[in-house]
Amino acid sequence: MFLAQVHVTYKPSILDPQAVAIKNAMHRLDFDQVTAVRQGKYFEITVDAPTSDAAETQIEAICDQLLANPNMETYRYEVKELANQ
Amino acid sequence: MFLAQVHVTYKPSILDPQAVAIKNAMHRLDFDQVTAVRQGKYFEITVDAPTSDAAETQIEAICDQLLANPNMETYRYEVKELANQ
Amino acid sequence: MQELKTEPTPAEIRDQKPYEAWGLSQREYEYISQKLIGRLPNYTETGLFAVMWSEHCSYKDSKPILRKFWNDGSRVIQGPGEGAGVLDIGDDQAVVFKAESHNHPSFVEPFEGAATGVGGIIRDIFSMGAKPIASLDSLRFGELDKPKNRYLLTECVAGIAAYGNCIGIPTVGGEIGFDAVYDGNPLVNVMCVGLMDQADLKRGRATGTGNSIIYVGAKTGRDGIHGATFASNEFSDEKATDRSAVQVGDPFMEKLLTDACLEIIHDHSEILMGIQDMGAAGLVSSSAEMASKAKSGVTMNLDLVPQREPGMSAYEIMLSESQERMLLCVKKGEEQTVLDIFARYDLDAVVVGHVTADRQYRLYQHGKLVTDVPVTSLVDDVVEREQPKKKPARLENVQPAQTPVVQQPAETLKNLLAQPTIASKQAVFKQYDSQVQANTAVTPGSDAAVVRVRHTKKALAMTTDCNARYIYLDPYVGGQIAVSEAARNIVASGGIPIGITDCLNFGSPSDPESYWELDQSVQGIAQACERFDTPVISGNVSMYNETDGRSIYPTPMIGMVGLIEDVAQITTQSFKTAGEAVYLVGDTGNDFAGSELQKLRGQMTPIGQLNFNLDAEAANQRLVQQAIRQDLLQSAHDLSEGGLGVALAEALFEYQLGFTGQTELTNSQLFSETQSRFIVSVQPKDQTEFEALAGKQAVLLGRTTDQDAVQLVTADGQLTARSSELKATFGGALGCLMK
Amino acid sequence: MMKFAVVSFPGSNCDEDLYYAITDDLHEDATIVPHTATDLTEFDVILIPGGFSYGDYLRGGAIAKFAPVMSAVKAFAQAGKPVLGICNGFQILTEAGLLPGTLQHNRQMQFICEPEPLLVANNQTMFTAAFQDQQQITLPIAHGEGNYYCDAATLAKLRDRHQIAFTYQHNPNGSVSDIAGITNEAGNVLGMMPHPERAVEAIQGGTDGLLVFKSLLQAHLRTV
Ligand SMILES: Nc1ncnc2c1ncn2[C@@H]1O[C@H](COP(=O)(O)OP(=O)(O)O)[C@@H](O)[C@H]1O
Ligand SMILES: [Mg+2]
Repeated sequence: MFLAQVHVTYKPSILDPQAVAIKNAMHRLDFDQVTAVRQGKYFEITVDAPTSDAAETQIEAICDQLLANPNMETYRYEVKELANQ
Repeated sequence: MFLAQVHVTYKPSILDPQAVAIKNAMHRLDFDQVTAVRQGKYFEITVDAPTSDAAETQIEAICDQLLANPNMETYRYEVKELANQ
Repeated sequence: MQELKTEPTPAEIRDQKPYEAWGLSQREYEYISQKLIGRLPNYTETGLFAVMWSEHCSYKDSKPILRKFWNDGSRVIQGPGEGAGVLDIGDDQAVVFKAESHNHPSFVEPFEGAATGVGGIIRDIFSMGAKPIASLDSLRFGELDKPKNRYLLTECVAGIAAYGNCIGIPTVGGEIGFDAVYDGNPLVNVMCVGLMDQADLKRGRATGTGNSIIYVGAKTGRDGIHGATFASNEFSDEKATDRSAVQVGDPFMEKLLTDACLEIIHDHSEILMGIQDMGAAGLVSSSAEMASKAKSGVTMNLDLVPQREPGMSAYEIMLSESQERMLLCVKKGEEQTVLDIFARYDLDAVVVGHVTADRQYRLYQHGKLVTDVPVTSLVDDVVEREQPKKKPARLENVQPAQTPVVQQPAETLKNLLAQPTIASKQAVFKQYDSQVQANTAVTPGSDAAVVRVRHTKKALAMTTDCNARYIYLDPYVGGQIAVSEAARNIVASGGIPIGITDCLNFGSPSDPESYWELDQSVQGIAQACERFDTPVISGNVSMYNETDGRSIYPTPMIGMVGLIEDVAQITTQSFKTAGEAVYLVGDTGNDFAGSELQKLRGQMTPIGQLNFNLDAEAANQRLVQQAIRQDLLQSAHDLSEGGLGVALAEALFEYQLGFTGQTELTNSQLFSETQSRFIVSVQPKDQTEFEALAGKQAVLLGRTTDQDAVQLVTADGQLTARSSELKATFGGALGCLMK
Repeated sequence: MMKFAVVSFPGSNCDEDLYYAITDDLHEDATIVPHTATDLTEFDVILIPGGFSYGDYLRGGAIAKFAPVMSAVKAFAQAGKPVLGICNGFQILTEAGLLPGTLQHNRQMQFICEPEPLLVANNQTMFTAAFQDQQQITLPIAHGEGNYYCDAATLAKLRDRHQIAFTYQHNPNGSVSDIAGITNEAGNVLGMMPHPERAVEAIQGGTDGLLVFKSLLQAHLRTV
């Protein structure tokens, strides 16, 4: 059993309206020291794969096909083995 | 300058229809080995604070007041100092 | 009978009295043990009784009063008592509607609370066999100068939008009021309207011994356990931490559920014996009520119930308020047909039990019988309590309100137009998809919303109304006014009012003054309903709207539906062109009690005597109806908060018109809130005919122009303003305050 | 009769509206086709409706692009036959790679429902030929993720090849270059955020939308 922690974030060149809105909200709440906000999606995916490599292959494919939109997003992930329950 | 990496995720007992829909989509795509999906939000926040402690205090307050909904979500974060540009 | 080890035994329950914290009184517990089941209830049973005997499920405090409503009328196919009420609209079609409150959940978690409020009322509509065609939302918040209230408003609106937009039911109307009494106790009432062929009518009944009980929809989790008893208890800051998992709505799932259930109702009506949604107190209330209405019993195996979390106790499974779940009663042997349809929609559907003849309510878990009580003891034997009533002291020796002095009517008008209760709600309703289904003929912003009935000449007009400041001053007359105002909105839109639903938002029933207010307003509503031939066909009671001992203004929200026989008669509030003659229908007095002008002048708590005359109301409504039927009106707009000044301004905005005219009214009377009035506009060629029809009921005020100017000479002054400026004030105020 | 397919995904909610626009108002033939369909060759046009396919839970259209019917839609588009995606349909077409760019959250992070004044930026397509060039029209919008984004190179290409079909007169959502609707290079796939099917009868507040469907009909009549 493997656990993948996946982060999907906007490419730096993309203006993310959600991040802008969050930053503005922070400033309205007087958190003036915040200079930049980026936001993204985070996934924890449990995969029942025989090896870590097999799990990675799956996760890579899932990110490419589903989780990230290549027009504007990039992803990174880490896979770790779960202790047997 | 400090960078905070914040993860906001649902409490375990909360229904997460998004994660369910994503997991079902993975299964339809024949990624059958995926046994569980949890999803959450990820933020990278740059804070212009004098010390790491000061940055943490800000981030903690931002999470409490803005980023996480305490009824349904929990958060965790790490703060690290950014090399001077 | 066997209990799980961790649960207290019946004797321990008797001694430790956990049921008191769940809202079951000592007397009720004893009555149930001694008279109804003849033994001590176990842990699960005690939980079921506590929730089924709560006010929220049983209406034990409000029922004696609700009986005073008027539910007859020739169109009624189904009155109160089912998921929603049903009215005949001709052509073998029917309209179905109901309103529901989600006040407490929306305070705790505004986005999800409001969203699941929408989801819940939709299930009530399609469970009757109707396609949901429109929603309306009636909201109350504290004043927007407090950040918390801005947050609640923003999040509630976002939640309503998220759910309604996704599921594809247009949100076509509603209302929003602001007053400090709603601090810490916002009101979120949602109404849903459905359309059906009368042949498709379904009811929540578990009929026919041996027939199957099928559970369908979302899995059961530990969501909102004790939501029902929670909603029946006063809200205090302390309790805000004392809650179980928040209910989260899944509109995508509900869309599938709606479509699948309606497919079964249309195509397999003969095997579907009954259907009901799982609302408050989830599985127990739906199954017990279905059995009670069919005078049957029911047996269920809880191991078969789809569960989201491991290790749920019987008590948790039965009381869970997970959303998007339905319970069906299906003819024995025909289950597969139903299961196959749900499978096609990717929905969980499971036979969890069957109907029995002996009227017992039995639950099994892990092979053991965990509940075995008469159905009637859960549903029908709840002891009603008519609570003591007392007229509040503030209502003794009430004097007429003072007439405020208005020296600069244009200033006053601008200030009123900027009041959030009066200002345009566009910043809110723009977030709602009001046009999906492509039948919306009048979108939010006019008096009532209008949705046409496709493939017929008919349309349905709908509105929600309640001026709680009036109810506070006189619950009886205020109740009459709430119904009348709703009817006025329907009539101004070209419709005939045909029925109402309501949400009675009140304080604690054990407070004799609150209870008196409830009683009075119900009687006032009932009287007006009978007068307008608008039976009460459904509704909802929300009591205990108090925070730390302070209650809201009593707020009996009225949701009304009207029938427009021919879409050609649809009328909106806006003047259409320059040169129309504008008339005021109805007499104007000095009516400032509870008015927005009174509030603007610093009198935050309303004061003074209300005047109202149902006969005048009916006569003026008849006139407008008749004039619309004779095709004499270009526009019709009812007068409500802010009186003539505000209504006149509102009618100018859409087509950017000006106005010039003269009246015998005084400056202050421009803002008087005398009831039963309309402004209408008439083309010059129709003036003679209109005046002949109206006689003394209408007076000419002036004419629309194509100038950017409003000019109205009064008995003691003159109102002069630019219409564009008024429009900007009206249009922008709420958006600014929400930021 | 011209045959329109309206593809319905779980969560689509404008499928019936489109069906009625075609049958009641255009008076042509329409069929609602489930997401499981695999063969669409019998149809003359494919319409991909608005709504929230699969709840739009990851990104609008992200899950729908994998539905079985999408292979048939792609084949249909590759054959040069007309495909029109409206609102969520536009999102699905971009996710599926049939149209360039992406639809982001509206700039102000709110859903917007209102009648929107538009310009017909190109009336030389099979979806817009019934309009005048640069005609000002009004169509309802209703979306939370309608903020069209593409990079500069793509935008330059869209301009050069006249792929921009509709633009907003008062950009409501932050879209690049006020874009409200674009075609593919071949001109047989159109995606648009505004809802033409909600403006086909006077009682709905306008009839400008009907011209989109009339354009398709005219193009069809020329080919048969
Ligand atoms: N919460 C809301 N949701 C949708 N529409 C709303 C809401 N609040 C107000 N509206 C719309 O704004 C218009 C004016 O509302 P209101 O001032 O309450 O009208 P009236 O005084 O005629 O009852 C109506 O069309 C109403 O449906
Ligand atoms: Mg009105």
